[in-house]
This record gives sequence, structure tokens and C-alpha cells, in this order.
Amino acid sequence: MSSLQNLIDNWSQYRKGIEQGGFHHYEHRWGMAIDLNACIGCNACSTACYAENNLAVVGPERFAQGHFMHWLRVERYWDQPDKEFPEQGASFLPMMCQQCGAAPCEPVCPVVATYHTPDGLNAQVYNRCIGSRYCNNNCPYRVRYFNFWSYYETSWPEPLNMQLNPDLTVRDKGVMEKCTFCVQRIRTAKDKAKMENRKVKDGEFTTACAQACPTNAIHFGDLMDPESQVTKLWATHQVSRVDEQGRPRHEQDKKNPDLRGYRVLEELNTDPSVMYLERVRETLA
Amino acid sequence: MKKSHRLLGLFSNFEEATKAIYDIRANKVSGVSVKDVTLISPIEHPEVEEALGDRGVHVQFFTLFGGLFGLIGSWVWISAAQATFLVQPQGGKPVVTLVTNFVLNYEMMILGGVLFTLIGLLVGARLPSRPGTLYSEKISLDQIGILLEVNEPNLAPLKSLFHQHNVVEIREEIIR
Amino acid sequence: MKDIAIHSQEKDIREDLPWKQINTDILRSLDNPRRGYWYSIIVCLVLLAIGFTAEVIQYQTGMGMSKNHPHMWNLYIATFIFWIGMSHSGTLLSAILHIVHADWRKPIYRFAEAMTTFSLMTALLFPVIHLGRLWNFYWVVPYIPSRGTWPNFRSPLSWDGFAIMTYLTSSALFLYIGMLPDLAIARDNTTGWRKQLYSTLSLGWCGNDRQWRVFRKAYMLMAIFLIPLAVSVHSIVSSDFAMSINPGWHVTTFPPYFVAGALYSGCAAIITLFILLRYYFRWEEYMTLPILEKICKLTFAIAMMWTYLNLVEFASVWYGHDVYGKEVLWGKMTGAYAPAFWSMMFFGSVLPFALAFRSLRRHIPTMMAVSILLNVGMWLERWMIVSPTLSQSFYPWSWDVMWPTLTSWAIVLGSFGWFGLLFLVFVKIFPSVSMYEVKEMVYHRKLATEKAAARVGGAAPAYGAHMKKEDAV
Amino acid sequence: MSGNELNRRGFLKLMGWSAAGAGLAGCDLPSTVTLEQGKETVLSYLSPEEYVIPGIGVWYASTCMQCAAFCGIHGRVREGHALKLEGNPDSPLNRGKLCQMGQAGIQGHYNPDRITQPLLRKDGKLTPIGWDEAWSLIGQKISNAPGERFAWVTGTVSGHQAVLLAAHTEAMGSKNHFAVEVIGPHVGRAVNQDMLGEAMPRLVLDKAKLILSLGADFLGTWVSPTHFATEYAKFRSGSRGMLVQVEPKMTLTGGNADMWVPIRPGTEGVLALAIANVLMKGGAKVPEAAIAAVSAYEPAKAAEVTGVSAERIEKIAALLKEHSPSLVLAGAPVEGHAHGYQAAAAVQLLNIMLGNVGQTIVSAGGFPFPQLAAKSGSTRDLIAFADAAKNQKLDVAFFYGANPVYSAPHFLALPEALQKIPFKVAFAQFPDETAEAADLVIPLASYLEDWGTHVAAYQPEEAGITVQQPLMERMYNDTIGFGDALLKLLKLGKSEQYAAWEDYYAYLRNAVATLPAEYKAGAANDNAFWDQTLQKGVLKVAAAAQELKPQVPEIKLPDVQPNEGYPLYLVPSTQLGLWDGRHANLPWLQEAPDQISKVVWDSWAEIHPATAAKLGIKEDDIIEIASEQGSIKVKAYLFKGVHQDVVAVPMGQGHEAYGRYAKNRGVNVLKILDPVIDAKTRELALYGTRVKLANTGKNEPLVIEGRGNNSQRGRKLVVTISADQFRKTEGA
Repeated sequence: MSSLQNLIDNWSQYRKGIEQGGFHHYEHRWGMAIDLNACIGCNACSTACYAENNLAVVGPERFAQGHFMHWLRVERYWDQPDKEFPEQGASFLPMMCQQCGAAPCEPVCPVVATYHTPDGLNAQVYNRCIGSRYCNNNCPYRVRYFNFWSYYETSWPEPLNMQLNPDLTVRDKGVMEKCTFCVQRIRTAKDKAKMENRKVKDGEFTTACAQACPTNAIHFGDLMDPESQVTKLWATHQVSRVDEQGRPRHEQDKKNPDLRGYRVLEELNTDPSVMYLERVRETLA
Repeated sequence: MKKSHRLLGLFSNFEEATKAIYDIRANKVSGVSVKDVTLISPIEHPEVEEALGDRGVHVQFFTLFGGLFGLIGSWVWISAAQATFLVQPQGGKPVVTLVTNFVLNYEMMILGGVLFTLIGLLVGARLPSRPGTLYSEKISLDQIGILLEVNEPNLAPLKSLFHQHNVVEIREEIIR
Repeated sequence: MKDIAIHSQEKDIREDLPWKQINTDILRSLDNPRRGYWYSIIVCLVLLAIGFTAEVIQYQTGMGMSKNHPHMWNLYIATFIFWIGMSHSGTLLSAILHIVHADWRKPIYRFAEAMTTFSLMTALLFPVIHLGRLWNFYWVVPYIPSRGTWPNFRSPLSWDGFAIMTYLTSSALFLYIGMLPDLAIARDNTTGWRKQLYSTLSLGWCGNDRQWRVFRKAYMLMAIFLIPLAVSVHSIVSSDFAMSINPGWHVTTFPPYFVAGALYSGCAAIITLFILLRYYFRWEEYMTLPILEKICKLTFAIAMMWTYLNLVEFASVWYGHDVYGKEVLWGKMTGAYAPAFWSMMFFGSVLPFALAFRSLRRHIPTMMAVSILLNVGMWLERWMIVSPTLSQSFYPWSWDVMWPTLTSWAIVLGSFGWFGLLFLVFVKIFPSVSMYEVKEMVYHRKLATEKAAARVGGAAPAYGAHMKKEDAV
Repeated sequence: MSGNELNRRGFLKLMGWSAAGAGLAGCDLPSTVTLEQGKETVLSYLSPEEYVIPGIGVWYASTCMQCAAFCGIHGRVREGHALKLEGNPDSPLNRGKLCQMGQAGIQGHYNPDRITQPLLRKDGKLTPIGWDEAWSLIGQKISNAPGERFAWVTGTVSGHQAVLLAAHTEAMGSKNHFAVEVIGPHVGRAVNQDMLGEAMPRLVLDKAKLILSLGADFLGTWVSPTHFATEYAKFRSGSRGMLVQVEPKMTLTGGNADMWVPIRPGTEGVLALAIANVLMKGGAKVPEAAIAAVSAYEPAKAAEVTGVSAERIEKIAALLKEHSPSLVLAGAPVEGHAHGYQAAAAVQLLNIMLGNVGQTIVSAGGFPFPQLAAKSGSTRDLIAFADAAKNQKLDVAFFYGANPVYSAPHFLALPEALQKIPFKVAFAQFPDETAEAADLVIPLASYLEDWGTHVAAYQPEEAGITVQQPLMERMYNDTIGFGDALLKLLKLGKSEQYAAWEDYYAYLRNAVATLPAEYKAGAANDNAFWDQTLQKGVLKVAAAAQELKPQVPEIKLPDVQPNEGYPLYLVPSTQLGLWDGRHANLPWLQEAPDQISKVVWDSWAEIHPATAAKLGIKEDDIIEIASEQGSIKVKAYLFKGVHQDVVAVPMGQGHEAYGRYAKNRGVNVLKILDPVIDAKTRELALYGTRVKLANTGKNEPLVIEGRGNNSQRGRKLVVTISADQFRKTEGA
């Protein structure tokens, strides 16, 4: 009955989709800006992620089957197939969970193991996950990784297991996992801020990948904080998640098309939290 | 007023059985009305049943109720559940997603309808029950039975009526 | 010419079939089938054992036994759709034909409905088998939650749950209710524990007019419900794909496409089982060639419908400027899956033309082969829905071709064993041809022919032609 | 278990010291840790240290030893476990950043294949022995070994370890210290020394408008990658410098070039001279000594030799002319030939001609403590050591931080040579090939458990000494820090002046305390200064600025000789990851895809599709690469990023020992190198090997990440815009 009452009371609120700005009032909206002009594809971010997030090392056989676990992968594309040599080098793309605002992975999970947090993250609840893998099927970026085996049996032989980060779990077979924007670091920072009752300051912490990146290609911060570096970057490049009405914004809305900001596969309206800045190359004869 | 005897006539010829009922209907036997007749047949037998006159069926109301119950009930249930289980609006969708809920309501409507139809059937057909002592295997094979409850005096004329319509077998018992 | 003349007057069923014989013939299936029946049972048991072992291994070691990234779904889901499809003809056809009073349905609908129920029970296994942590499968069920956690009512997967449970319940009830009078017959003609069983199941049905009237109405109502239900069920299964955003899945024609496919495979399966039962229980009298022909024609029609919907799907992808979709389609046709794809097209769209030829339709062995091949084709169709899209989705970096592992094949085989077992046990315990309705059929057709005869001046017989003289004592 | 308890207590004690020295650089919740607490003297452990709070990570500064760049690191420690390494923001080298090798250092520390106790070779097998036995054995062996027949074989060493090591070598009365390092600008150092007067001048990347790099993989494996990567970021921002990379096989740096030019190996020098030639025609001034060489190479001629079109050469020259100041770098491909020195000199000549010296190449200044400066390893020492061993010049050899048995090519016949050294001691952390060949193995503490100071050979703007402190208690009680080991050796050698220090920690404290006052600015006393130093992790030292006086030697380049029998050049490519093979035992790096080929857990041979087509080789074919010195079988990887005359195989795999992750995986390309040696510097010419290919007919798929697709298939994943547009919108 009380739940029925609740339904009636908040009806209008509960009917708000993202088009109406959504039901949710965000505390933070963690986001990234990745500068492909700076990224050199050195893979430091990926390894840092392994170290921070207890990612399993699967070994060659399982890697060959595609059972690898790198939440953050550095993709390498060759864009001049017709040329005899790749004369402008490679295109590197660090790809991790885009923490979409309208994430295709979320609504399809039959048990709500993946949901949207007040921080604007796509949280994956390992305990709740039953491994239907629908979320991965529906992820256009294919950045979710499934525990096909009980990796803990093989990946951390004594005493390698002593390195495991106690701030987060080691996942067992049958659950889906993915980049969390180092949610454990976010937690720590928020707790600390709470203890000192203040808001989380920009740059007081960052994700493992951003911290490792030798060229500072990866910027991490709170898109709700107008002062944060990320917010400014997004603004400078005229990329934003939502317009004044809180409706999703698109690249087409960019006033100055020369600016480098874009979001991968934006046309799918997934509203990613990661903005990429276009790669730059000289135009040489 | 309570009848004293129960009488079952078995016919293997359907036309004759029908005729017999029409005779009863025409009050050939005093004190025996067509309302007392129960027709027992191995197969669905609309043309014979015509003879019994119009006897109502009420299953459809059960069905209607069941359907509505499923539809509305599930709608309330699911929406309320969504409203109380506040994981954030996933994929930018509202908390209460009417469109998708309707799919479920549709299914629940059918389920409700079907289940209540079943109940309707059981109630309407008075099932489960016992076939009764007069019941004969022949009926489930290929004979039609006409079952009546009559008083002592009407017994003999009724039997003779059955015999006119070359009844195959007559079974009777005394109700106490 | 001559034989055609003969055929043309050939009846769906002998009209002077004595009712006693009907009872005995059908009830015979409850005790002495041919030896072939027992062989089939053994085969099914073996398959089931294989599948079960594989499943145990997979349970112990993890899903890695059967899948790889980015192929999060594969054989299991494909086979799931396949079985759901199988379940579609039985009840749906029986319901439709019942409503339109097509009485040739009567000798065959019972086992068809059984097929529905059991293939559903088989289909249900697959979503569970395919879960990474299947020991938690019940979390999908909306039981009253202790911690306020409900399943996700938005997820097509949970719709599946609802739809399939509804369908299973309804079709099982439809089957059962339709069987009540026959259970009564069985009760009256058996002894010992069987009598116990049947008298309990028949709920003491005695066939009085009240029961028949209510029965007629209730049965009809259920039939009416079952038609939209069946359609909705497979549309919902299709929405597992249509509701996703993947190229090649996110297609509006999927629901009808799935339903057509379902009817198709269902009809094919009916033909197979029709032939099998006819053989097991010597039911040439009931499962007659004319009826077989009718099903074949129906199957052919549906096959053409399916083909058409296929073409529509391709066409719509072709005309839309959706790069991703096109790439998937092209990949299907030319890529690693091409062989599977083209054999699907062959079995699904070309082979059915065999059903267009009378001589073939009447040739039992051919029909057996064809019907099985049709279903192979339909199985391939399901696979071609699931895998190519996953191997060529939005993100080129994770493109990958995946071939099923032995484990998954074993489990798929096992499912056939499981279905076969359920079905065979059913036909052994329950009358899988509806006796009372065959009687009706015989009776009414007889009357019809008599009327016709009377019109041309033939004399109607003195009494019910449905019984031989000597039966009348 | 109780043993572990003791460890924990021992750990706390140790931390007590270092925190009494407040060695911590920060922590998750600093509000719970104050310097004040740190300042207290060691407490009885009946009451645990307050700053060790369960669930709270504490950060300690230290130094990364994964390569010779010696970046500063912060290590996160929780409940007495080191958990995660990050860059040290105070380190001028890496400015808080850390490459993947640095990240993976922690896996070396926790590696399951570490040596945990002294091992002695008894009837052919290494068997555990006690410390006393070990030391007494060493003592007796070295006491009766004449000095000059004793040798140290190490990797690059610096700081106080170098001091003690030198002291010990001297005390032994020996001069044999072989510092072995495969990857490094060995020739380049000599060239710089001769032409600029400094071996390691400072490079100002961000000041350059154009970087012409001839195979210098400064983002990946050249000199100080992480440092240069941070500089590169600046170089690319704002007005955005241009990067032109000329090399036989695409390196990580090449992958980021605006213009990547493949060139026939060994002809880089010619290219340099040809460019100089064009510049000269353009009026640039050429130093006397070089005129002959420069005018000898018209672009047209050079084009034939190098395989780089004359237009290209002129284009590059033009670009250099437009973009001044520029920076021209010579990397391993330039150095790795018999004429490596000449070629490198030719490249350096360009800098001098373009007036980059003093602009983008400036003096690093003299390091105030020469005794601490890095003794950079080289391949020359590897060869020298092999010879010494072969000619039975050695009775006792000590190994540390180098794996010559793995690195030495067949032609050096090192394994056989080692047989001729009666007593070989390996100070090792892992059972690598060299340790396996040793008679006695002394188990070392990992660099996260040890004390030390390091001085990078390449010093950035602010020169400094990076300090290494333990992040946690030793994993294994029977391991010993290298510094402690050296002290022990010196004491065995009856060197009285070292008796004063009970351990290396004490020695270091004293050493730091005795630094001249000007370095201790702001510190109340020696303890306070020690605290600061540990906390910062780096001790800045002012290097006296100097002037670079360029001078040009005579440059002579030989003509390339075609080799019918062995038509192709072998490029033993290097990779930021497995490096020279020392990281092959770290699972993270094995599973981290190679930046360019994206192959994991294996060796591969990069071949240009055209060449492959000629030889009938398909991807994943197992091919045999044969040089005069031997052959290797490896899977083919067709790749357009190599010159047609080149087959490139990465170093790092093919270990015969070195633990479960490294052993029997892939091939060791170093083994089949030809005996080509740079005439001037006696360095091994890594790129001078000629090979031929044969398809074995077998094939086996490489494990490649993202095998699915190497092209974006028209999706908008990575978008590329022109630099002009970039400058228009963001240019500074």
C-alpha cells in the first residue's frame, strides 16, 4: 500500500525520462577528456589499471579465445590501407567504459545488476550479476568483460596475490565486470571530503590511468563542478552531455565544428561521459 | 419436493434418444419435465442438446474478470514495485516505464484470463465430482444416456417411453 | 488419371470406423508400441546423458567452456529460440483450426499440443544453462523480495520469463482440458494403478450435458486466448534482439519474422512426429495421408511466408543507409558464416518446394527427411540471427568469429534427448489421439455424406451408422 | 604463520625507522598521519605505530629500478603491503608519471619465482645452503684470488652502490668492472663526448619546432622514455612541433610521427649527410672536417643508397630549414652498425649545422658528485667480459643486475666461456640464465625492499639524486639488500673503514648527513634533512652550467655491401615492456599488447607484405630466420611499418630460465646476431646482422589483441585533423 501511495505521490517525477532531464539529481558526474593529440599509445594506463583494479592475467591460450580482462585497452588502427607504408603512423585510442548517461547496457539487465549511480556512473553490482551477458551484447563499445573462468585460481600464484588491492574485490567466474572510473578512489575522496565537510576538490584524486599517463592525455574530473579542468575542456571544445533543458546534446550542436571534441559513436545517443579530442597530424606531401 | 428414484436410459441410436427427449418435453409422461433430464453423451452433441432447450453457461464472466484482474493487477503491481525499487532510471529511461510494463500487463491479462476460465470450467461443470453409481462405461464408448430423477408413480410410464425408443439398457436406483 | 480419380474421392478418415475400434486402437498406444519406440527411448536417454555431463563440466569450470568474447551469446540462445519456435505450431494451429472448425485437426492436435508443452519445457532450460551463475537463476523471478530488490521489468529477458511461463501454463491447461473426456475413456477401459491415475486426472468426467456445454465454451475461450498469446510470446523472444541496439538485431520486422519462423519449424516438427507416431502405434487409420498432405500444404504456405519476411528484412537493411546493418548482412552472406547462411536459405526457402508435389507429399520417407531438414534449416536460421551480429557489431576492434565448442554442442544435443524423452513418455501414458473428437469427426462426416446421399436419393440407414449391428444388443 | 607474525613486527620496526625518518610522502587520508607522529623515536611494538591504520594506505617515496632511467616513484602501502606504484611528482624526471614497466615493478617484488635463500652448486645442482656457509665460501674464494683475476659484472649502477662497488673492486685490487646494458645510447654517448664535450647533454624537446628522429625511440626505449614522453606532451601542445621519424622498423615513436619514413638499415648516416648536402646548397655553413663527406652525397645518390626518394630528402631538409630551432636525434638503428659512430656523428653534424646546439641541445652541467654518477652499461663491456672469460683471465666473477648469458649472442660463446671461470657468484633476485650458470647464488631483496641512491645518466633541468627506500619489510628473511651485500663483502675484505656501519641504511644516513651544507637548506638538523630527503624521494643538486663546444671529427661512411646469401637485414627491435628481456617474468607486461603489433605472450617477426608475398609467407606462418650465426623459428606478422629489406624481431622473449612466465616462450633474437662491432667504440652492432628467411610450412596463430580489425571501417572512432586546423583553434 505504502508503495502504491509512493507511486501516486511521485508519479510525475517517476515518469521523467532523459528527454525531460531524467528523474535523477546527480551529486557528481564523473567524466573524462582524452586528448588523442597527446596520447602516444604507450599502454601505461592499461597496466596501471591492472595494478589498481585486480584485473586477472589470463595467459596466452585464454587470451587467444578473447577471454582477456583489460578494462582499459589501447586500440591501434591503421588509417592508410592504400599506402605502401603507414606514413602518418598509427591511430591510438584508449577505450574504456564510457559511463554513458543513457547506457544501453543498463535497461537490459534482467536483475538490475548494472544501474546508474548518483555519480552518473554505470555501476556493476558483482554480487547481483547472474551472468546473462545481455549488457555486453548491448554495449556498442564492447568494453564489458566477462569472467569466463575462476581466474583467481590461476592469475595470482602466491605471493602475487599480496599485491591485490584490498579496496575492491576479486571477481569469480560468471560475473560481468568493467571499468569503474576507479570507484574505490572516488569513494575514498568523497569520504575524506565528508570528514572535512567540504566538496571534493578537482584534482585531489584521479583515476589510475590518468595518474599514470606520461603525456597527460587522460583528464579526469567532475562534470558537475564548473571549475574542474574536465568541465572546462568540455566547454572549450563545445561538447556537453545535455542542453539547458537537460536534454541530451549532440555533436551537431557544436557551434565551431573545427574544435576537436567528440564522443565515440555519439550517433547512437548513448551520451558517453568520455570526450575525445581528435588526433592531429601534419598534412605533408 | 424430493424425488425417490434415479433412472438412466442408455440409447445407442441418437435419433431415438433425441425423440425420447422431445416426448418428455411434450409431457408425454406426466410429472416428468424436460428440466429434470440430464443428457450423458460420449461426444459433444449440440443437435441432441437442442432438445433439452436453452440451458445457460457462465464461464465467459469468469474469463472477463480474470482478464481484467490480470491487466490492472499486474499494472499496479509492477509500477508500484518499480517506484519502490529505486535503482536509478536506467539508460536514461523513467523509473516507471509504462511502455515496457504494458508488454507484461498484456501477458498477465492472458494468464489471468486463462486461469479464471479454468476455474469457471471447474465451477460450471461441477468438477471434480464422481460419475455416479448409474454411470456406465458404454457412455464413454458410444451410447447416449438420459438421466432423470422421478417419483415412484412416474417410473413405469417413463420406462415404457424409453422402450418405445428402443432403449438398449435401463439402470435405476433409489435415492435415499 | 485413374489414380487421381481415386484419390480425389479419398477421405481424411474412414467414416465407417466403428467407435469401439477407435477406443481400442488409441488405447493400444498405452501398452504395446512397436520396438522402434523403445529404441527411440534409448537414443534419447543417451543424448540426455551426454548433455547432462557437459553441463556439469561447464557448471564446474565456467562459461569459458562454451563461449568467447565478444560472443556473449551463441548456441544456447540460438537453440533457445529454436525450441520456443518448435512450441509454436502445436497449440497455435490447434487453436486456430479449432476456432474455424477445421475438423481434420482432430486426430493430430493432441500430440501437437504435447509437443508445444515439452518443447517449451526444453526451451526454458537454455536461458538458465547459459547464465554465468545459473545457481542464481531465480533472481529473475519476481518473488516477493526481502530487500526490496525486484527483477528489472525493463529487460526483455525478464519479459521472456513472464511470457514463457504464461504460455507454458496456458498451453499445458489447454492440452489437459482438451484431454478430459479421453481421460474418462481411459479410466473406463483400464484397471489397477492406471485406473486410479486416470480417474483422478479425469476429475470424474461423465460427459453430462452441463459438462459438455461448459467444456465447449471454456475450450473455445482458451483457444481464443492462445492465439494472441502464442504470437506475443515469440514477438517477445524476438525483442531480446529487436530491443537491443545491435545492427542486424535492431530490426522492426523481427517479431513477425520470428513468429513465421516459429510456425514453420513447428509445422515441420508436426510432420516428423506425425510420421513417427503413425509408425510407432500403427495409426494409419487416423494419421492418414490426406491429413499429412494438408499439413504439408500448410507448411509450404508458411515456408513461403517466412521466405518473404526474410527478403523483406534484407531489403529493408539494403535500402536503409545503415552502414553497420549492411556490414552485418554482407558479412552473413560472404563472411565466415556464409556456408551456414546459404544452407539456411536452401533448407528454408528452396527445399519446401518438395512439399508442393503431391507424389512427394504422399511418400512417407521423403516427408520424414524433408521435415527434419526443414528444421535443420530453421535451427541454422536462429544461429544466423545470433552469431553474425555479435561477430560484426558496432565496434571493429572486437570483431571476431566464433565457432561453438564441443561442450555447447553436447548440451544442445542433450536438449533433443530431453525433449524426446518427455514426448515419448507422454505418448505412452496419455492417449495422443483424441478419441472423442475422432468419434465426432467420423459421426458428423458420416451424417454429412448421408445427407448428400439422401439428396441424390439414397436411403438413409435405419439406425446410427456409427455402430455395427452386432454391437447393438 | 608465527614466522609471518615476526615479519610483521620486523616490518613495523623497519617502518618505525623510516617513519621516524618520516619517509612517507603522503597517504589516502593524511589527516590521520602527521610528521609529528613520525618524529617520535621507535616505540615498543606492544603498542603499534599509530600511523599504521588498518584500511588506510600510506605513500612512501622511492626509486624505480625497472630501467636505467631511475624515475622517482611513490608506493602505496597498506597493512604492511606495497600495493601500487605511482610516479613521484617531485621527481624532475617523470613528474608523477610512470610507464608500464614501472607499474609492473611490483610484480617483480611479489614474483612467485624469486630466489629466497642462498644456493650453492653441488654436483651440478643449485641447492640451498645457510648464510654462514655462503659468506665463508665467498670469503675464502676471494681471499685466494689474485685481484686482477676478479671481476664484477653488473648492469648500470650509480649512487652509493656504485661507490661501494668501486671500493670493493679496488679493495680486491682489480680493475674489472663490466657494466652490461644491451639497450642504451652507447655509441651516442661517445659521439656526444667527442663532438659536444658531454656524453649526455640535455635535450629541450619542447623548445624544438621540429624533431627529426633517426630511429631514436624516445617515447619507448631511448634513454629516459617517461621523461621524454612528458616533454613530448609539451612539444606537441600549443604551436605543436612536428615529428619526422626515419627508421627501418616503426617504433612507438614512429607510430606517433607526422611523417614516418622507412629507410634501408645502415644508411641513416648517408641520409643525414644528404640532408646536410641540401642544406649546404641552401647556404648553411658546413664545418671544415665534414665538407668532403657532405658534398659526397647528392640527394639523388643518397636516394639509391637509402631507398628514401630524393624528393623526400629535400622535403625533410626544407622542413628543417623552415622550423628552427629543430632537434635531430640518432637512435639505436643509427648506432647499431660497424660504422655506427660515423653515422651518429653525421647525424650530430646536422644539429651543429642547424645551430641546434645551445638551443635544443644544452649542457647538463657537471654533476657535483662524480663518484655517484651513473656507470652506464654497454655492449662493449659484454664483449670484453666474454673475451676475458674465454681467455681464462678470470677466477672469480660476481654478477649483479645483468643477465649476460641471455644477452650474449652465440658468437661470444659465453656459456662455454663461463665454464672457464672457476667461481661465479650471482647476486640475483630471480633464477635467470646467469644465476642458473653460477656456482653460488646470493638472493637479493627486491628494489621495493631495499635502500639505495641513484643518479640517472640522463639528468633533466634540475639534476638530482633519487633516493630508494623500502616500501615494506622483506618478503623473505633470507634475502639481502645489494648495498648490505657490498658492505658485507667489504668487511670480509677487512676494509676497516666500513666496520663502523652495521648496515647499508646506517651508511646511507651517514652519507646523506655528510653532504655539504648548501644542500641542506631549510632542514633543522641532519635527521630533519634525512626526513625531507626520504619524503621527497629526490635530492636536488645544482649542476654547474657549462657551454657546449661543438667540434666535428672527420666523417667517413662505407658503401653498403649487398649480401646475396643473406639478403635481408635483421632488426632486433626493442619494446617498452619486456625491454631487453629483463621484464619477461612479469605477467602484466607479458599480457600487455605490444604497442604497435598488439601481440601478447610471444615473439613475432615483422615482415612487409610485399616481401612476404615474394617469399610466399602468410601471417602466422612459422618462418625460419637464419643468419651465419644460427637460426630462430618464429611466427610471421605481416606489417607495413617495416622496410621491405627488413625483418624485425623484438628482443625480450626466448628465455631458457627466469621463472614460469618467461621460460620457453618465443625466441631470443640476440642469439643470432652477426659478430659486427662498431669500429670506433667496440660496441656490438645490434642492427648489423644479415639474414635469410625460409617458410617452414607450419603455421600457428599469433595471439593478437583486437585481431578483429585494424581499420576503423568508416566508423568515427579516431578522428584525425590537420595540424593547421589545430593551430588555428588551439595554437599558442
